[in-house]
Amino acid sequence: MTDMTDMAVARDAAPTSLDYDVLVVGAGIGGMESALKLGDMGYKVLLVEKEASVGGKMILLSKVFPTLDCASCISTPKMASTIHHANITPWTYSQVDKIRRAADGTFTATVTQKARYVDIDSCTGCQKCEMACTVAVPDQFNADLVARRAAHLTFPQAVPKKAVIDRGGSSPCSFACPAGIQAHGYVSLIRSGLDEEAFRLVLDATPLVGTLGRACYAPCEGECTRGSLEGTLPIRRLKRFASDKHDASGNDNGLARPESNGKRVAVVGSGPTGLTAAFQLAKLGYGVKVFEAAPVAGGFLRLGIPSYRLPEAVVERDIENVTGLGVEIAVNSMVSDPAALKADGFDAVLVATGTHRDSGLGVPGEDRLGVMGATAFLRKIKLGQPVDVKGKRVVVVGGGNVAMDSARVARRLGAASVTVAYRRSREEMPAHHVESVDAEKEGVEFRLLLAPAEILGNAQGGVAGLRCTEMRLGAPDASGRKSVEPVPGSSVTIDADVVIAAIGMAPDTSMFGGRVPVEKNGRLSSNKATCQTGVEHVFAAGDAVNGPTDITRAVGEGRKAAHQIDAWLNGREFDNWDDRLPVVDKQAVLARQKAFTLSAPTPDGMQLEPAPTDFHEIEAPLTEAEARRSSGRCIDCAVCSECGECVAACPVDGCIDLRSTAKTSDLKVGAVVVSTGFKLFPADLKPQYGFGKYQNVITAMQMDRLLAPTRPFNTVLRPGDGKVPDRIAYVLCTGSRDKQVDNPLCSRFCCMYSIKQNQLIMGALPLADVTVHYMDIRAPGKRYDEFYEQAKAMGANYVKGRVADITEKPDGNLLLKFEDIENGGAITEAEYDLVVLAVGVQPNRDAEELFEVGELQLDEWHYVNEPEEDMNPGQTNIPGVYVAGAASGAKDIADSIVHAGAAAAQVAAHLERTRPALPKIEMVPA
Amino acid sequence: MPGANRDVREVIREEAVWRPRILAALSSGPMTVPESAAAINAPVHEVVFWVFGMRRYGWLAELKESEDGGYFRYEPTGRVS
Amino acid sequence: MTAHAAEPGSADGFVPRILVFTTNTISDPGVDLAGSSHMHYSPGVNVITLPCTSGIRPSWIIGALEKGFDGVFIATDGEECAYLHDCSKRSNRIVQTAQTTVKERGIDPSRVRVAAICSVCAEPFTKHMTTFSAALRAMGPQKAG
Amino acid sequence: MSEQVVPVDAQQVFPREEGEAGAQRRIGVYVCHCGGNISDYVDVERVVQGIQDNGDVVVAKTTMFACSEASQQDMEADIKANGLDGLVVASCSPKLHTYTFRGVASRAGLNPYEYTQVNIREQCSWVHTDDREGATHKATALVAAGIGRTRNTVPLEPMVVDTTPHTLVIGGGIAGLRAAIGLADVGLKVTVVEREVAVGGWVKTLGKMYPHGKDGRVLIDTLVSEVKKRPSITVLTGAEVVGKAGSFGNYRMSIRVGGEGAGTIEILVGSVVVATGFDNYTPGDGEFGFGSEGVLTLTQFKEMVDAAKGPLAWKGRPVRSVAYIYCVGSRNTGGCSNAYCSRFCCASTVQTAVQVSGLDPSVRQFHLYRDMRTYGKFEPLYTEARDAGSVFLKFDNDEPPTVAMGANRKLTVTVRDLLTERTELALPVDLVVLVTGMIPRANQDLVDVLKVPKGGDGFFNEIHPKLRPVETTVDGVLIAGACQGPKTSAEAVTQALAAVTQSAAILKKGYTEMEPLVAVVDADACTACGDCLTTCPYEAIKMTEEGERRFAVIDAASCKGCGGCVSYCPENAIDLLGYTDDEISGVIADMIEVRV
Repeated sequence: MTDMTDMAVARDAAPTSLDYDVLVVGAGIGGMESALKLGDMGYKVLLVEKEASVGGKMILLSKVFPTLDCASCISTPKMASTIHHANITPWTYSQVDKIRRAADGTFTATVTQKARYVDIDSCTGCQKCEMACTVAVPDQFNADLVARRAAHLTFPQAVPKKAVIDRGGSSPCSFACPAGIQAHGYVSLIRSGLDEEAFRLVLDATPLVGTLGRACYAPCEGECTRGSLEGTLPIRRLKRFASDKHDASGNDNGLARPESNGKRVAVVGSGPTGLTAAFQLAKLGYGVKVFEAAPVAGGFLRLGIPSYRLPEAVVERDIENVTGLGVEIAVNSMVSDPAALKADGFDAVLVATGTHRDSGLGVPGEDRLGVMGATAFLRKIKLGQPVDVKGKRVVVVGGGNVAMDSARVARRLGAASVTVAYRRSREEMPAHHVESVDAEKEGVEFRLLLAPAEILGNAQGGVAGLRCTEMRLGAPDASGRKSVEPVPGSSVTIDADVVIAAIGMAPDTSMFGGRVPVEKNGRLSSNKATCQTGVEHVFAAGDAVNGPTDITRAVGEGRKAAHQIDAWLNGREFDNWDDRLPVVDKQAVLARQKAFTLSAPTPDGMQLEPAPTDFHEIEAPLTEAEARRSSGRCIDCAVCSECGECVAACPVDGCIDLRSTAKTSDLKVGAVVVSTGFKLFPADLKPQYGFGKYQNVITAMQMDRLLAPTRPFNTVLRPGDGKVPDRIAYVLCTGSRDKQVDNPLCSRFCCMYSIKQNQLIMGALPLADVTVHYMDIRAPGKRYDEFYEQAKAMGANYVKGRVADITEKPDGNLLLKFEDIENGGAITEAEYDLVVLAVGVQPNRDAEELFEVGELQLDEWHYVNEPEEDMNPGQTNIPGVYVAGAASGAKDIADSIVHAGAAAAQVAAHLERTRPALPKIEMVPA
Repeated sequence: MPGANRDVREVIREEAVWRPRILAALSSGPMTVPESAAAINAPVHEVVFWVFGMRRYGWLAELKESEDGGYFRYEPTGRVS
Repeated sequence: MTAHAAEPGSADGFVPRILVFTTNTISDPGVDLAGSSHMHYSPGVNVITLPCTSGIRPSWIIGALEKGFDGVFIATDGEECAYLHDCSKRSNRIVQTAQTTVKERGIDPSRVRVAAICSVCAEPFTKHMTTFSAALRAMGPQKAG
Repeated sequence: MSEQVVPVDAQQVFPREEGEAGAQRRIGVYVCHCGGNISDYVDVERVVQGIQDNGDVVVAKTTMFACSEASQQDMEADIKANGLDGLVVASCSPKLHTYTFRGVASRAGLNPYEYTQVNIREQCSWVHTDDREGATHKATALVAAGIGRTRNTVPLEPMVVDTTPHTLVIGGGIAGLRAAIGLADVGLKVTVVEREVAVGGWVKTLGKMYPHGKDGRVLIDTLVSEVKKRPSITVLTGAEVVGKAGSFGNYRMSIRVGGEGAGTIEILVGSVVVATGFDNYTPGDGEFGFGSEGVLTLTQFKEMVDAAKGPLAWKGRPVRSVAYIYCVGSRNTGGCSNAYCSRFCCASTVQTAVQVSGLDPSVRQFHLYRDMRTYGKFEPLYTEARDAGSVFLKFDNDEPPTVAMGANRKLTVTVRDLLTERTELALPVDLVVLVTGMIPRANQDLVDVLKVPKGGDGFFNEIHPKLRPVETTVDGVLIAGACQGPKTSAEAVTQALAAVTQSAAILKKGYTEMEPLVAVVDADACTACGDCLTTCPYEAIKMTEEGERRFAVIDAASCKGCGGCVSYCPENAIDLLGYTDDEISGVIADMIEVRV
């Protein structure tokens, strides 16, 4: 024994201010006991528990040996005392990241209180969120025997009885969406048949639900974790499904006109940015008027995207979501001085005029008849104005989406041929891959590595052809894109009657005449984060600021602009509108499952003809069955899908806040109790017993759950088919006393809990036969052996000898091959309905992670070492750090509690040695 | 019952997808788990997860005293969404 | 979270009033769990919570029946009682005393029942209430006074 | 009134002026919607209408969330503005918000025990979702009953008992010594009383101990030197506890100090740690050959092995073979009456066998056992013994081994081995070691003084192995070590430290606070019949005299507040505060008042 009077810390070095006298890590039965006793002594205790409830493993048990007390009845009063103790600060759903020992012998602990997304003060524990939640995951507190929801109460007797939402971060699909739409959310709603709710979830972000369901390039699908399996979910089409379903239902969109807040905002431009901003501002009560220079509202959606991809009616329907809130849209209304709108009563102005000016080719002959810009070309078609390409040879210059749209429109208009000339190779083409492939399927020809050099003319002043320079690929540039360089002296001519230049778009700011600041590149100048321009009430956003992007980005810009305008008008600081959680690690998501079942991806639904002649929509909607099946493939990457059903179901406003964040603090403590408990042996490490393979081979923890009154099934049923088992076998020492699995130790309590379960089963299922295959029955505690004799007297059958292996019969019954040592030792076979593996204990290696590598000494079996177990149980190698309960080795509940009591005595002695003057102990208030 | 075992997480996740089918099957009368599995043509051990997930969240309930050859029968409670 | 169909009320609208004694740490949480699991029993059931059912005065049971409760149910802690190892015995003694007295006063002693209800006994409690309620309905109202 | 009894101060319990008794109360009632969890199934407005004209109700409101900050502030303001003297909140289970609303009351200057929680969620709205009318009636009845109860509440204050920061440790074995050091280290004074002339107990007699190979004699020496370093520890050897008076927190213990001219001293302590240890089972004459030459108990054999410097010898003859017979005196083996398992002996025996093999690897060792209970981290010892050549044979308790002394003075052990097809084996051996277990120490005098209950096995009984593993039904009297049941030395030390913790938990602050919800005797009604005296396992009830009058009195500090005594009083003179006859009878009457 080391000298107990003089520890490494001298009395003089007594620390002055501690946040807590003791940090107790883990609120299982050991941690609670230590905390309670130290609290009773008057020490201030911080109790940190990683789960959302205190109680550890004991609260999950049915009854406890040898008294057959109800585990819940013994645990819950202790749990309540712990939570309400005046000297204990319980931090549930929190983790200790690191503990560092200071020179003065105190410790600094870094503790993270994880976000539970539920306000612990206002949650009433009513579980409405849980009932509403659309994500089902295995319930670890029911040993994976049944589902729970992402929003859930840890278990019925949780203390504190507060919900928690299981969130790993943002799902990759949702995180990928520049518009901030909860893709995972609507997918999980559709999976649950909540199609209208799915529509409304998207509508919460943008009015353009039907539009995005068709014309979005779906960055979500590019990030879908299923993409690395058999292929992405058709996330965009699921959105269209919800939108179509809504339209067909005749439901209103659920948005009531809000009460006016008395302020007005003008939006210049009715494209996706302007419409989304107008919609969001109108929902906040602003009076919004949208000014649109064109004769129709919708901007590029209405003037740029061909109808076979996005029918006009869909856009118009989406615009009704905006006008339905009272937003006025004035078409044919060019605004030349946005700032001046203030005089008309607008408190703020958003300029979102997009990019409607084509970039020129900059080659000779560009002014010939038959040469046109792509945007102008598409706009004419959309406005029903005549464009003469029928029977003509059309060359489209460029490789972007607009080029593809132009080429495919030209095909539909009856062009004799349509050729896309692009200066790089197919790989570099900026158009969405599907677009170029589909264009090709529709008979568009691609001529690659050709750069326009001159437009050749004919006698009538029209176009005769496009002369190009051949290009070759060079080294990749900084962005990784291969550079191109002309092949000197090369020249290729493509015959053409019409040349459409689709090489870029830029904002048209001519009408502002310099009254809105413009960057050198012609784009509007505004702060990228706040959207504010140099004129404080004028904001600018979208493609007019950023250059051409795509719809989702434009929608995101609209949301951002609305958020910041609202902030500015209310005198708030500008903040980041997008406060999504970090994206989850896809590899970690994939690693959660041992295997994935691959199912054929949903067909893309494209109905392409080699020579299309009209503008009917080319993509078929998902059928109901396809929608359910494909949404069912979602793997709930972030667990919570952010579908919002819990928020809607929660009776307390603001109680569920999906935007809350974790909080990390550094705390100074005088001593530490490590009560991190143990882990159960993973039964699949004994493959010969078939756990995980045979449904009716379960672990003893699962049996304890089946026996508990809060059980997952309506009684003890076998999980393979829900049958009441008649013949039940126990395999003791699963993972214990077994060098094969590197655990030579006895796990101490498996014999006893098995005997307990034997008795409970014989009580619950009077007809059932119970047979226990054992090595030695270890019942070495007070009243334990008597308990064993009692089980034998009740009729449980104990057979000495190892079980060699287990095989499954077609009816789910199991054949056990075992030694029957006491009857001659022959290998015998017996058939059972259900086999229970009495799994043993493994060390919880979390304990060592609390400290610097190697700092906390472990024993040879990786339990926390007690170097002086004989004289100083609970003491570790680090002065001031103590261990309580099964973290130092397998212990049953009674032994854990006594051990935790001993650890508390050690802690108190340490604190007394190192801190002579304790502060006055306050009276415990009633 | 023997056959490919899918990951528990995957099976449990699909509860919502199978729920309408199970409810439809039970609309013609209470069934045991194996009967439900046959009715919706799904593996019985997977149906166990869905039936008990649905029971937990109030879609289904067992008929009292309905144990028949070791199996209970389950019926819809009327929860619709 | 299982929904249980409530027993139908009898045609004459007689809903037996049952007084239940529970204990703070064991049987009352069990009764609460029936609620948070959304199980159903008769609204005639009213609960009074005590530290331990061995603290019940027989006069409370007798008084309740005489004043108009149709039945009294004592939900004891059974073996889990944290105060008294012989809690069950004591509670049973109280029940027997009460039963003897009510019998003398012409009240059916089976209007007093006792059972162990632990902190997770939501289902057993619900069953007890349902069967007790049915039994009391069959007996008819216990006339006040 | 005898001085050790701490009664609840009458002023504390009944502070209202005489004139006010039965006067109007001013009660505030809040009925919670719980955001629909209640109001969807209970018409909360009607509940309020139903009770607002109830005589003493001054404020009656519904609230969306009673537990919300805003609602709490509202209640506080109402209490102050209206001078409320009672608060009723009808919302969820009291398990969730009792502390919340007690806090509201306290902050507003209202005694927290004047607050009543009515559960209309878990026990009303949620179980009657199918019957709004019934649920509303019931909720009204429950709230009315809550008001009725509040009408009879009295302000209570937590009881404070000053405690003496001094612990008496009975027994100077390893548990008692370690407890003494632990107690001193947390700042308590300690007196150790040891019956023998020297401290150290059984461990002092042991050499190498499993599993760490520590020498028992060294452990005890270390502890003794640590004790000597601590001036706050007094050790009395050759002394015995002969009397106990007073109650928890303040016991007066009488100790007879030994030797010639023995006298009795008295010390005042706050708690007592009983660490009186165990005795070794002594086999009966002829039990497994006991009494024959060469048949030893494990204790005797262990002593011999510990002393050995080389190969073992018995009576001058080398020991070439040993048979160990396990469970002698335990698990009813061979017909002994002890049903329990002695826990320590399997590991101790295999460790001894390993020691023997270390002295002489060629010794043949046979272990005749029932179940090898080298639990937990002791399992490798068993493996080590087998690796060192020990042979294990399992016998059936129905057919225990027999030991016979042959004509050649040679011992033969006969056993039917279950591990080898029940073969009957006759093993000629030099020594037979009877692996004897622990038995409770005979100390009836002490038991009579302390009144600590014993279990069926004769060891002291804890109140509850999980909730209160070192406490006994005698408040402040704790148990540690093998007096509670067989255990290893390290386990005894662990339990000793747990007892230190429990002792410090009640003594360290110098006072202890208790819920005031305790039983009280109405002295005027008490006829001193004595029926209640035996009903309290905590011995809180005593008879006292005041002048001519005799009556029972309940020590508030010892009372656990269960009410177990209430029903035994033929005069109905005992009431449990918080659950008085007035309160509960009132509640019952009020409940029935509202017709369904």
